Amino acid sequence: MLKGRKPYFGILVFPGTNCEMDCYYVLNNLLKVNCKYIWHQETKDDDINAIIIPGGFSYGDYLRSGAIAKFSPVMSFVRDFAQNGGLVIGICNGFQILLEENLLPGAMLRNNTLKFICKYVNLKVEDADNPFTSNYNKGEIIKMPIRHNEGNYYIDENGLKKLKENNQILLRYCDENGNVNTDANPNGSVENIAGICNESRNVFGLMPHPEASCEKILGSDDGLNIFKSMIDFISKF
Amino acid sequence: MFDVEKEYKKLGLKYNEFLKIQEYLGRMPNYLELSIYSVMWSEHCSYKSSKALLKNFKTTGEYVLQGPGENAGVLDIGDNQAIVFKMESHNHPSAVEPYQGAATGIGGIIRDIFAMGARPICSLNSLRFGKLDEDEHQKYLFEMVVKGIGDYGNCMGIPTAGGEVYFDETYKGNCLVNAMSVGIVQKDKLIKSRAFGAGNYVVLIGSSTGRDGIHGATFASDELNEESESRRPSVQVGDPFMEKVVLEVCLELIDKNLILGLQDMGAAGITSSSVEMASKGNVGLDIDVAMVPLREASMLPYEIMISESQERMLALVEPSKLPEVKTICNKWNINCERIGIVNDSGLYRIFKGPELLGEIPVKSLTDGAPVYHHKFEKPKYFDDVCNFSLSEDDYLSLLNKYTYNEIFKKVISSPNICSKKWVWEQYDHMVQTNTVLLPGHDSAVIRVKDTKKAIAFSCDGNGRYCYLDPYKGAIIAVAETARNLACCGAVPMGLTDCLNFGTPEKPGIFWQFKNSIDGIIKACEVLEIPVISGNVSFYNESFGKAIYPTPIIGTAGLIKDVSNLIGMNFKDEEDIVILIGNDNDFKCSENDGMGGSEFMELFFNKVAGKCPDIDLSYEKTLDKLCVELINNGLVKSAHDVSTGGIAVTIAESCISGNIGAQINIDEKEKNLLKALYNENQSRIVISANKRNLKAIKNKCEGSQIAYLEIGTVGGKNFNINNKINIEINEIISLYNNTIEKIMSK
Amino acid sequence: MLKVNVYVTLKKEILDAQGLVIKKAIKQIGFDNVNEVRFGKFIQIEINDNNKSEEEIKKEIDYLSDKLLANPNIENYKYEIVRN
Amino acid sequence: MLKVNVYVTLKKEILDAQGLVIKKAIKQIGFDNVNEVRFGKFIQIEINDNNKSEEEIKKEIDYLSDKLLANPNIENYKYEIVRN
Ligand SMILES: Nc1ncnc2c1ncn2[C@@H]1O[C@H](COP(=O)(O)OP(=O)(O)O)[C@@H](O)[C@H]1O
Ligand SMILES: [Mg+2]
Repeated sequence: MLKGRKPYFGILVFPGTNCEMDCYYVLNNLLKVNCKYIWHQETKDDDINAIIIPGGFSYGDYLRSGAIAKFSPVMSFVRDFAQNGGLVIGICNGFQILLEENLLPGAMLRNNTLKFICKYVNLKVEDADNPFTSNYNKGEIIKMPIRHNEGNYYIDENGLKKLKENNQILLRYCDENGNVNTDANPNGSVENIAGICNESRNVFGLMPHPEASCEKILGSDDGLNIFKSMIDFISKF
Repeated sequence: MFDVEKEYKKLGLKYNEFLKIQEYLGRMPNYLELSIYSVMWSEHCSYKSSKALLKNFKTTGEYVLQGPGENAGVLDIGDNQAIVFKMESHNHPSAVEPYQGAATGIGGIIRDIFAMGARPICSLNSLRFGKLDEDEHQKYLFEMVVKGIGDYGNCMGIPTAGGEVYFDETYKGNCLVNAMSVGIVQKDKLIKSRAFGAGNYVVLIGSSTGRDGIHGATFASDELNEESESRRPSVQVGDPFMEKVVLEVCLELIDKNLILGLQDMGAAGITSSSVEMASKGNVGLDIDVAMVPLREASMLPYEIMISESQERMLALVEPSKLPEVKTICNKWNINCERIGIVNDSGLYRIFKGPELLGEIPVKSLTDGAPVYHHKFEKPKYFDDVCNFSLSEDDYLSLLNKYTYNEIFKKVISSPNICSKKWVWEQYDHMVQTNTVLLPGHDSAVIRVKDTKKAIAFSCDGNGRYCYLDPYKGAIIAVAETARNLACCGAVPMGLTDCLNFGTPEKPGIFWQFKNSIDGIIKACEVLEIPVISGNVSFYNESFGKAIYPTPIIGTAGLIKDVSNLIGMNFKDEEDIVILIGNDNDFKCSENDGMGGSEFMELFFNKVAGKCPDIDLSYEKTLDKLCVELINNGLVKSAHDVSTGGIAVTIAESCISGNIGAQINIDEKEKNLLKALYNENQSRIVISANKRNLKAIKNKCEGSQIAYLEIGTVGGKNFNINNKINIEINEIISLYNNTIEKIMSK
Repeated sequence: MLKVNVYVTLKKEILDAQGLVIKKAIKQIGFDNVNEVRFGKFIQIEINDNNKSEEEIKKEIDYLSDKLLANPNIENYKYEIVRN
Repeated sequence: MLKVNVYVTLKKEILDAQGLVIKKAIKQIGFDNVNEVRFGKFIQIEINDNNKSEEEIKKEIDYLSDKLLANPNIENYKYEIVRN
C-alpha cells in the first residue's frame, strides 16, 4: 500500500534538531522529490510515505541523547507508521531516538574517546537487500562523515546474535581497504556497527550523515544512494 | 542606608566618574542607579579607553552595508544577500572557568549575529594558551576551552570551520579565547536594535534570569589576581539548547514581521541591552523588574538589572503584535514577557510594579560615559629586545648538535606548527552542508547554496610580531588574513578585529595599543579592507605582567565561483612547485625575517629581533595575482608562507596532498636554515602543471611579482636539497599526532 | 513536600569509559589504591506532596525511571524517597 | 574494601539547564506535581582498604572531589563512605 506512490518525505523537527534543512536540501534541491517538515507536536500526516528523523541535539541531548524526544506526540505517529510498513530512517540523533523508542534494538553510549568526533569515515555496506542500501553493492566501501558525542553502539550478546541472523547490520566502520577492525572503529561501537535496521527491514538507524555526503564538492557523494534506494523502493510497484 | 562613598569604589568606579554621575543626576545616586552606571561605564561596555582611537578605522567600502555600531557588521554579497559577522573575546571568564567561559563566549557572539536577523553559518575561534608541555593546568584550560566551544557550537548546529591556536609562555596566566561568528541574511530581513515609538513594548525572550554573572562586566575590565578567585560567582553557565530555540524563535519572529527591533543580552544584561536600544533610538524607556521571569524569587532589583544570565534577547514589539509573538514563543515553549515600554522622555526609569526605583537620563549612560586619552610611551623592553639577531655562529652550533632532518622534525611537530586536528575534530565543522574547504587549509570556505558563490574566512594574529613591533605586527595580521583568503581565491570584503592587550592605564601598553591600531588602519587603507565590527579586551595581565599585544583579525572574502576552489594540497606527480612573491630570501636583505620566528623560539628560546618587514602594496598585488591564477585555472594548489617559514609551507602542501616533493633551494647567498625557516612576508607557494608555467610566469612578470621554480611534486619523500629527506608518512604522523600525544599524556 | 533522589548507573557488564578516565586521573593524583570507579547520574526531584501513598509514589517513580531517567538496556537505577 | 559514593550537584544559584529540560519532560509525561528537578553526577569509587583512618580517607576524598570530581566554580559535592 505504500509502494507505487510518488515519494513524499516527512522530516521530523524537534526543538534542538539541526540537520533538518540539510536533509530537505538533498531531497528537494538535489533529488527533486517532495518533502516537508513535521513539527514534533503533530500526531498524523496523510501525505507522506517516508519519515526522516534528522540529526541534531533534540532537547539538547540533555539526560541522554534521544531520551526526551521520544515523548513527543509525533512519536506515536512514527510508531504506527513503522508498524504499517512505512520507511523510517533515523540519522545520528534520529538513530538515538529510534533506539530510545525501541523501534531499533540496542542503545548508545558515549564515544569511548569521550570526545565529540567530526570526521569522514569509511563504511562497509554489509547488506544491500533492504530498502535503504539497495543501490549499493554488498561489500562496497563508502565515505560519509560522522559527527556525534554518543555513537558508541551497544547491544548485548543475544541481541547481537539476532542482528546477525537477520542481516540487520547494514553498515560497519572500516578502513579505506574495507578492513573492519579496532583501528577503524571511531567510537567503540560493538563490532564496528554504524547502522542497523529492524527485523522487518523498514526502520533504519545510522550514525554517519548521508545527507552531508551527497555532493562531490563536500568531499563525498556516497550518501546519495541511501536516499535513492528509499525513493526506488517507494516508487516501485 | 548604604554608604554611597564606599560603594562606588567597590563597583569599580573612579572618583571623577562618581562626581560625573552626581552631576548628571543632580543628586546622589541610589545603589541601583550606581550599579547601572558602573556596568554601563565599565571598559567592557563603554570602550572608554579605546573609543577615541577606534574612531579612525576605515569603516566604509564597496561591500559595507553596516559598519561598527550595530550588534555586528554587515557586508553585501550580491543577490539580495548579506553576511553579518563579529569577533569577541571571552578571556577572563575562560581563564577562571574554561568550559563555561568558552561556551558562553560562543553563545554571546552567536546572539550578536542573530540579533541582526541573520542565520549563523560559521564560527571561528582564536585561542592562546601557555605552553602545553609539562603544564597540566595549560592542558586543562586547552581541553576545556575546546570542549566548551565544541559543545555549544555543535548543539547549535553551526559549523566551527576555522580558527587558530598558539601556545606561548606569555599567555600562561591569561589565556585568550576569541570567537567569531558569521551569519547570512536576506538584505530586506536585516533588523536593527534601535528602540522607537513611545508605547512600543520591550519584550524579553528566552531564559529566566538568575544571579549568574553579576558584575561580570566589571570583572572583565579588571586584571586577574588572587582576588579574582574569590569573585568566582560571576561565572555564567551556558545552555546551548535554549539558545538554539531562541535563535529559531527570533528568526521566525523576523520572518513573520512581528518585531521592530532586536538586541541580544550580553555583558550587563538587561541594563546594557535596553539602554543601548533606547540610546540608539533617542528615546526613553521604562523597565519593570517585576515582569522579569526569575530563577530565584529573592533577587533584588539591581541584581535583576545587571544579571548576565545567558540566552536572553530583547525585542521591540508593537503592542498589537504581542499576542502573536507570545504564540510563537509558546510553540517553542520559552519565556516571553513584556518587561518595558518605550517613552519619549529620554529617561531610563526602573520600576518594580508601580514603584519607581531609579531614573537616569539615557544619554548619560552612553554618550555621556567618560572617554579617556591615556598616556602612551615606548616601553623599556623595546629597544633591547629588537636589537638582536642570530649570528652565523648560532646557526653553526645548532648544526653541530642536530641534523637538518632533526631540526625539521622538531619544527613540524611544534604545537604552534603542527595540525590542530585534535581541536577541529571536536567541532562539528560540516553541519549545514556548506563547508567546502574543511579545516586545515588557509581559510574556511562556506558556499552559498543556490548560487555559485562562496565566502572564505580567515583569523590571524601574531603576538610575537606585535611585541617586537605592534605597528608592523598588526599590519602583518591583516595582511596574513588577506593572503590566506587569496590562497583560496577569495577577494577580501571586510574584517572584524579583537584587540587583546594589557592594562591601558600603563603608558607602555597603551603605546602598543595605539601602534597596533595605527597598523590596522594602514593595512586596511592599502589593502582596501574596511573594519565592520570588533571588540577590545584590556587588562589581559596576570600578576602584573601583560600578555604580548595580540590583535586578532578575522577577514571575510568573496569567492565568485566556488568551482575554482583548489586548496593547499599538492595534487599530482610532476607538477612544478613555484614560489611567488617576496624574493628577499634569495637576496641579502637587512631584515632576515627571523625576528619573532617560531624557529628562534624553538631552538634559542627567544622572542627577539626585528619583526619581519612588509610592503603592503606588494602584498596587495601578490594577493590579486594569486586570485587571478586560481580563477584562470592555472594553478592546482596555493598555500602562503607564515609561521615556521617556507619549509613548513611546502611540507603542509605535501601532508594534505599525501604526496612527496623534491625541492631545490639556491643556497649560494645565505645559509639554508635561514632560507627554510625565516618568516618573511608576502610569499605564496603554488603548484602547477608544466604546461601552465609559461602563462604563470607571464602573469607574474606582468604584475612585477617574483617567480621562482623551486621543485617538483611527487614521490614518497619530502626532500629539500637532499639535506632534509624524510618519508612523507613519517611527517604526516608527526604533524597530525603531536597535540593528541601531548593531550593524552 | 517530597524529595526523590534517583541514582542511575551503567550496568556492570558495560564498559564505563568515563569511570575509567576518572580512575586513571585519581591514580595520577597519587591515590593508587583505587580499585574501580563508576560514573553515574544523580537526579533530585522535588514533588509537591499530594497525599499519595508510598506505594503510589513508588509506582510513579519506577515508571519515570524506566521510561525516562534510565535506559533499561544499559542502565540500572535506584532511588530513595525523603519526606520533610 | 571501602566504597565511597560522591554526589556532585550544581550550586543552587547556577542554572541547571538539564534539570529544567527533564522537569518539562516529566510534566509532559503527566506528572504535573513536580516542583523542581536538579541534575547531578554520582560517582562510585571503590578503594582497597589500607587501614587508613576515617580522618585520612576523608581528607583524600575531599581533595579528590575538589580537584577532580567537582568543579568548585559551579558545583557542590557531598559523599558517604560505606565500609564492608
Ligand atoms: N581553534 C581552531 N578551530 C578550528 N580550526 C582551526 C583551529 N586552529 C587551527 N585551525 C585550522 O588549522 C589550519 C591552520 O591554521 P593556521 O596555522 O593558523 O593557518 P595559517 O598559518 O594559514 O594562518 C586552518 O585551516 C585553521 O582554520
Ligand atoms: Mg595561511
